[in-house]
Amino acid sequence: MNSAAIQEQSATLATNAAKLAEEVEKLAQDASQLIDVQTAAATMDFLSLFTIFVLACFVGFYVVWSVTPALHSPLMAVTNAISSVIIVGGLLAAGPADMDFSKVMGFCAVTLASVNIFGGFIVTQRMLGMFKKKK
Amino acid sequence: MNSAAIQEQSATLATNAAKLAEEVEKLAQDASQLIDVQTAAATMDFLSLFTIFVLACFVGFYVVWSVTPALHSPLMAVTNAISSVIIVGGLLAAGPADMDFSKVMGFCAVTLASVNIFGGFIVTQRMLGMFKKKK
Amino acid sequence: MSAQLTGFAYLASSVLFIMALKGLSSPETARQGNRYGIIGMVIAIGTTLADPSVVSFELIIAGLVIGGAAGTIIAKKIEMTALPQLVAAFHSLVGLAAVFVGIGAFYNPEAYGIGTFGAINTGSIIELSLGLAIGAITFSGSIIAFAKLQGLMSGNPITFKFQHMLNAIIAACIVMLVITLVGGQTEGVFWSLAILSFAIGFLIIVPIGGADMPVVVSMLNSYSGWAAAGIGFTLSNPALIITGALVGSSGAILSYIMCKGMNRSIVNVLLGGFGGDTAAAGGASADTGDKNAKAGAAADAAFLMQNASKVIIVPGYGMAVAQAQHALREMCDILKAEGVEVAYAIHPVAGRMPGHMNVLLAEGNVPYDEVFELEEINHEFATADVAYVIGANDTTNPVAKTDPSSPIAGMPILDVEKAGTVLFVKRSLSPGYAGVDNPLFYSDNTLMLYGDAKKMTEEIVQALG
Amino acid sequence: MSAQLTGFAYLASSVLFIMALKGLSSPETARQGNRYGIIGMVIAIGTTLADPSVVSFELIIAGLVIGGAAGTIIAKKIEMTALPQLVAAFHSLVGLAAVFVGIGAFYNPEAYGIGTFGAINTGSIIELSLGLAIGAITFSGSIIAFAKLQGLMSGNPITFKFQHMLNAIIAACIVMLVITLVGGQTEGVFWSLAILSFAIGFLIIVPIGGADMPVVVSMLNSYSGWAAAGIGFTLSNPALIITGALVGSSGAILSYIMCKGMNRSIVNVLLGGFGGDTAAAGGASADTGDKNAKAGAAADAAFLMQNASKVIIVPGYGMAVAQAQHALREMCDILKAEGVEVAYAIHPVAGRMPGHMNVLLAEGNVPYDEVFELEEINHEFATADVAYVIGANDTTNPVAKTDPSSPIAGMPILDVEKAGTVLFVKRSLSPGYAGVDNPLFYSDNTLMLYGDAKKMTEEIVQALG
Ligand SMILES: NC(=O)c1ccc[n+]([C@@H]2O[C@H](COP(=O)([O-])OP(=O)(O)OC[C@H]3O[C@@H](n4cnc5c(N)ncnc54)[C@H](OP(=O)(O)O)[C@@H]3O)[C@@H](O)[C@H]2O)c1
Ligand SMILES: NC(=O)c1ccc[n+]([C@@H]2O[C@H](COP(=O)([O-])OP(=O)(O)OC[C@H]3O[C@@H](n4cnc5c(N)ncnc54)[C@H](OP(=O)(O)O)[C@@H]3O)[C@@H](O)[C@H]2O)c1
Repeated sequence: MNSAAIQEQSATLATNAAKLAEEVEKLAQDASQLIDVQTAAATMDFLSLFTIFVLACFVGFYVVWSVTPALHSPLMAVTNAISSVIIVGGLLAAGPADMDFSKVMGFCAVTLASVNIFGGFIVTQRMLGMFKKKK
Repeated sequence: MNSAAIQEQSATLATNAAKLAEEVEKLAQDASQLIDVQTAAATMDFLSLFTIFVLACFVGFYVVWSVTPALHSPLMAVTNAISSVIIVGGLLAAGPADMDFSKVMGFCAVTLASVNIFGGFIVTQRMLGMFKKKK
Repeated sequence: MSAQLTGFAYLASSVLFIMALKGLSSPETARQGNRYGIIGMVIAIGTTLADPSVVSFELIIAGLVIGGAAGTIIAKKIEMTALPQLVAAFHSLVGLAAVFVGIGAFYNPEAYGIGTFGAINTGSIIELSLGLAIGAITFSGSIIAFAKLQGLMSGNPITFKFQHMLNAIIAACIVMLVITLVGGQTEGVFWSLAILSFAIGFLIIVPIGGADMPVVVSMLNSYSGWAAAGIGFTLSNPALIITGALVGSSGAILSYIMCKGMNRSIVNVLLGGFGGDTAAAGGASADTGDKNAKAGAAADAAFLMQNASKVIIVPGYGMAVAQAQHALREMCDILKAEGVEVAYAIHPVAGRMPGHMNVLLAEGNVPYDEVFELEEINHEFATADVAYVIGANDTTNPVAKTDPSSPIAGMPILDVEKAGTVLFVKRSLSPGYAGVDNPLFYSDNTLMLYGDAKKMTEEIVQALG
Repeated sequence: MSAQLTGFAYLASSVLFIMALKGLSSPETARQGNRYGIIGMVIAIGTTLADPSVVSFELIIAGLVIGGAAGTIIAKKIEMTALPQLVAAFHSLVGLAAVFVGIGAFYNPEAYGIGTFGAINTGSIIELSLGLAIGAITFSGSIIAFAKLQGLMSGNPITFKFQHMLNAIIAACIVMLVITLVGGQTEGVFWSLAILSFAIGFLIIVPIGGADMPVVVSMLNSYSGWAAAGIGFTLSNPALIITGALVGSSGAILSYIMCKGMNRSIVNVLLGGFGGDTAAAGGASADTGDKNAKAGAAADAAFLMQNASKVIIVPGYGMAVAQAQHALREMCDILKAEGVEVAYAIHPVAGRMPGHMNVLLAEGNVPYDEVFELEEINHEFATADVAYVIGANDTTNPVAKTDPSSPIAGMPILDVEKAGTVLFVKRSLSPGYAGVDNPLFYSDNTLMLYGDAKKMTEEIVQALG
C-alpha cells in the first residue's frame, strides 16, 4: 500500500466518519423531536382522561336524576356492585407469577370485591324482580 | 508521516467509524422504539376521542330531552349558533401568511359562520327575552 | 399557548355549550344558558386564533366583522313569525361554511396537519370528503327548505318520474367518488363530489311538502352535527366532537318529537308528496257537504266568554300567520280582569316548528306560566266553559282518535270537544295542514267565527270593552 | 389482546354500566338494565385477565369463587327490611378492597406500571395514598354505620369533649403524612397513613345518630366513587374514571335528596348529635300533656274503610320494622274487592333509606302502579275518605308547615290531615325519628290504632273478612 493510497483511504474514512457524525446528529434531533411529540401526546392523554371525567360527571348527573324515586334502593345496591370494578386493581396485583405480599393483598381485594359484585347484582335482581304491575 | 503512523491512524479512524456506526444503529433503534410508543399513543388517542364522542352522545341525549318543549324554538336557534363552532376550521384555513385559494375559502367560511354565530345567539337572546312570568 | 392549555380551553368551551343547552330546561335559566354559549364560542375562537399556525389576521377580522354585522342585523330585524325560514337560512350557511372548510383543507392540508396537497392521509381524506358532501347536502337542502317556507317557491311537493331512481344513482356516484378520492386525490373528482352533493341535497328536498320542512331542517341539522363530530376526529379536536354530538342529538330528538306529534315516521316524511299548499291555500272555501256549521259573530263570542268561569285558548298555525298574538293577549287580559280563568293549551306540533307557539305567545307578552303542554292541560277541557281555538285545526281534530284509516290517526289531540262551547276562529271550513276535514266544525257545541284570526280577536276585544 | 381492543372493551363496559343506571328510570326496563351491568362487569374482569401482566390465575379464581359464593349466599338470604345495613356492609367491603389495592400497588408498583418499590411516580403516589385514605375511611365509617343500623351498637350519637378538635388534628396528620410520602416512600409513613385513616373514619361516624346513617352511607358511597375515578387516572383506565363518576354522582345526588327530604343540610347531618334512639325507643310512651287522643279498635278501622270510597295508605318506618307489608296488601285486596279505591303515598324519606318503602311494598306484591310519590298524590288527600297511616309519623307531621322553629320545619309533608278520617297505626304516642310530637294525633278526625303495625293490620283483615 503506498502512502498516497493510504492517505486517500484515510481521507475517505474521515469523510465517512464526518458523514456518520452528521447522520448521528440528525437522528438524535429526530429522536428528540419524537420525544417532544410523545410528551405532547402524553399531556393530551391526561387531557383526554380529564375530558372523559368531565363528560362522565354530566352523564352521571343526568342518568341518576332520571332514576325513578321508587327505584332508589336498587340504585344504591347496583352502584355498590359497579363500584367494585375496582377489582381491576386487585386482579393486576394478584396476577404476577411470583408469590409475594402484594399478591396476597391482590387476592384479598379480589375476594372482597367479588362478594360485592355477586351480592350487589343478585340483591338488585331480587329487588327488581318484586316490582310488578297491576294485572 | 510514516506509513506505520498512518496505518495506526487509519485503524483508529476505522474503529471510530465502527463505533459511530454502532451508535447510529442504537439511535435508530431508540428512534424506532419511540415511533412505536408514539403510534401506541396515537391509537390511544383515537380511543380517547371515541370515548369522548360516546359520552358526548349520552350527554346530548339527556340534555336535549331535559329541554322544556316551550323552548324548542330557542333550542333550534342556539344549536344553530353553536354548530358554527366549525368556524375553527375556517380560522385555520384563513390563518397562514401566504395568500392562496385555500385562504380565500377560509375567509368565506369565517364570514358565513360569523353570520350564524352572531345571528343565532342574538335571535335566541331575543326570543328568551320575551318569556316572562306572571307578575 | 401550550398544547395542554389549548386542550383545556376547548374543553371549557364544550362544557359551556352543554351548559347553554342545560339552561333551556326552564325559561328562568335559559338566558344565563345563552350567555354561557356565547362565552364558550368566544373561548373557542380565541383559542384557535392563539394557534401558532394562525399568523395573518386581516381576512379573519374582515370575515368576523362582515359576518357578525350581517348576522346581527338579520337577528334584530326578523319577525318572530318568520322563525322557521330563519332557522333554515342560517342552517344553509353552516352547510356552506363546512363546504368551504372542506375545500380549504383539500387545497392546504398543511394548515390542519393532515398531509400535503394531493397526499392527504387516508383517514382524513375520507372524513374530509364526507364532511364536504354532508355540508353541501345541508346547504342545498336548507336553501330549498328556506325558499318553500318563505314562499319564494311553491310549497307543493315537486315529484317526477324515476325521482327515487335518480336519487339512488347520484347517491351511488357520491359513494364511488369518495372511494376514488381515497385512491387518487385529483381536483376533478373532488369538485364532482361537491357538485353531485349539492344536486342531491336539492333533489331530496323538492318532493317534500312545504309544511314538512321543519322536520327536514331539523334532520339536516342533526346530520351537520354528526359531520362536525367527524371533522373533530380529523382535527383531534374534542370541542368539535362534543359540540357535534350535542347538535346531532338535538336535531335527531326534535325530528323524532315532530314525527311522533304527527304520528308519522321519518321515512314517510322523507318520501315526500304530503303536506303541500293545502294549509297555505286556506282561503279557498272547502266542500262542506250537507252538514251544517253554525256561524257566530264577535259579539256572540264575547258574550260567551264573559260569562264563562274558565276559558282555554288553543292557538295554531293560523294565529302565527295572522300575527294575532297581541290581540289575543289583550282579549285575555280583559277576560282575566272580569274574573275569568284563562289558560293556553299548546299542542306539541302546533304551528310549523317545535315551540313556535310558545315564542309567539311570549312575544305577545303572555306569561309563560299560563301556557301549558298537552299532557298538562288536556284533562282540563272537561271543566272549561269555552275553548277558543284560534287558527288551529289538525291538532284538535277528533278523527285522529276515531278513524284509524285517517292520515292523522293516532296523533295525540287536544280534547277541545269536551269544553262547554268550542269557538273556531278561521277563515273558512277548509282543512288544515294534513288536509283532513274536521267533524268538530259541525258539532252542536261549536260556533265558527269566520275571519282573519287577528281581526276577529280585535272585534271580540271591542265587543268586550 | 391489543391495547386498542382493550380500550374498546373497557369503553364497552362503561357504556353498559351507564345503561344499567339508565334502565332504573322505570321498573319495566330496570331488570334489563341490571343485566347490562352484569355483562359490563364480566367484560371489565375478562379484559383485565387478558392483560399480559396477569399470568397466574390460581389465587384470582380462588378469590372470585370464595367471594362470589359468599356474596351470593348473603344476597339470597337477606331480609328486605335489612337493606340499609346490607348496603352499609357491602360498602365497607369496597372500601377495604380499595385499601388492599392501595397496599398492593405500594409494594408492587411494577404491576401497575407506576414505578418501582420506594420510587413510585409523584402523581401516582399522591393518587395512591388518597385512594388508600378514602378507602380506609369508607371501610371504618361503613362498619360503624352497619353496626348502628344492625343494632350491634347503640344508635345514639356518641359525643365527647374536644371531638371536633381531635378529628381536625388527625385530618391534619393525614395531610402531612401524604406530603411526607411524596418526599420519601417509607413503609412506616404508609402504614401510619392507613391506621390514621381507619381511625378518622371511625371517629367521624360515631357522633352521628343511627337514623342518619343512610345519608352517611350514601355520602361515603359518593367519596368512594371519586376515589375510584382517581385510581382510574393513575391507571389511565377510562372505565374506572367513568364508573367512578357515575357512582360519585349517584351517592351525592341521593344524599342531596335525603337531606332535602328532611330539610336539613349535609353539614348539619355530619356534625351529628341528632336522630339517636328516639325512633328506635318508640315503645316508651311519650308525654301526652293534657291533650286527648282518641283510640280506636281494629273493628272501627275496618268499618270506616269498608264504607269509604277512597283510602290512601301512608307507610313509614314502623311498617318496615313490623314487616307489615304482606298483611297490608291483603287488607287492600279485600278493600279493592269491595269496590274501595286504594292508593299508596310514599314520602321521599319515608323509612330509613331512599326507595325503602317501594321495595317493601313490592315485596308484599303491591303493584307499582298503585304506589305514588308525594307530588303525584298529595292533592288527592282532600278527596280521600280515609288515610291509613301505618308506622309513619314525621312524614305526616303538619308542624313542618306551621312551626318555623321546629327541627323539621320546611320539610315537605304528606297532607293526610285533609282526608276525612286519619287512622294512625303505631304502638304509642311517642314521636318518630326527628323527636317532634305530632299534633295530628290529637286532631278531631284522627283515630289512633295502638299496636304493632302487622298485628293491627291482621286484626283489621279479620274484622273485614
Ligand atoms: N309544529 C311543528 O313542529 C310542525 C312541523 C311540521 C308539520 N306540522 C303540522 O302542522 C299542523 C299544525 O296544526 P295546527 O292545528 O296548528 O294548524 P293547521 O291544522 O295547519 O290549521 C291551521 C288553520 O289555520 C287557519 N288559518 C290560516 N290562516 C289564518 C288566518 N290568517 N286567520 C285565521 N285562521 C287562519 C286555516 O284555516 P282557514 O284556511 O279556514 O283559515 C287552517 O285550517 C299539524 O298538522 C302538524 O302536524 C307541525
Ligand atoms: N328514607 C330515608 O332516606 C331517610 C334517611 C334518613 C332519615 N330519615 C328520616 O326517617 C323519618 C322517616 O319518617 P317516617 O314517617 O317513615 O317514620 P318516623 O317518623 O321515624 O316514625 C316511625 C313511627 O313508626 C312507629 N313504629 C315503630 N315500630 C313500629 C311497629 N312495630 N309497629 C307500628 N308502629 C311502629 C313509631 O311509633 P311508635 O313507637 O309509637 O310505635 C314511629 O313513630 C323521617 O324523619 C326522615 O327524615 C329517612
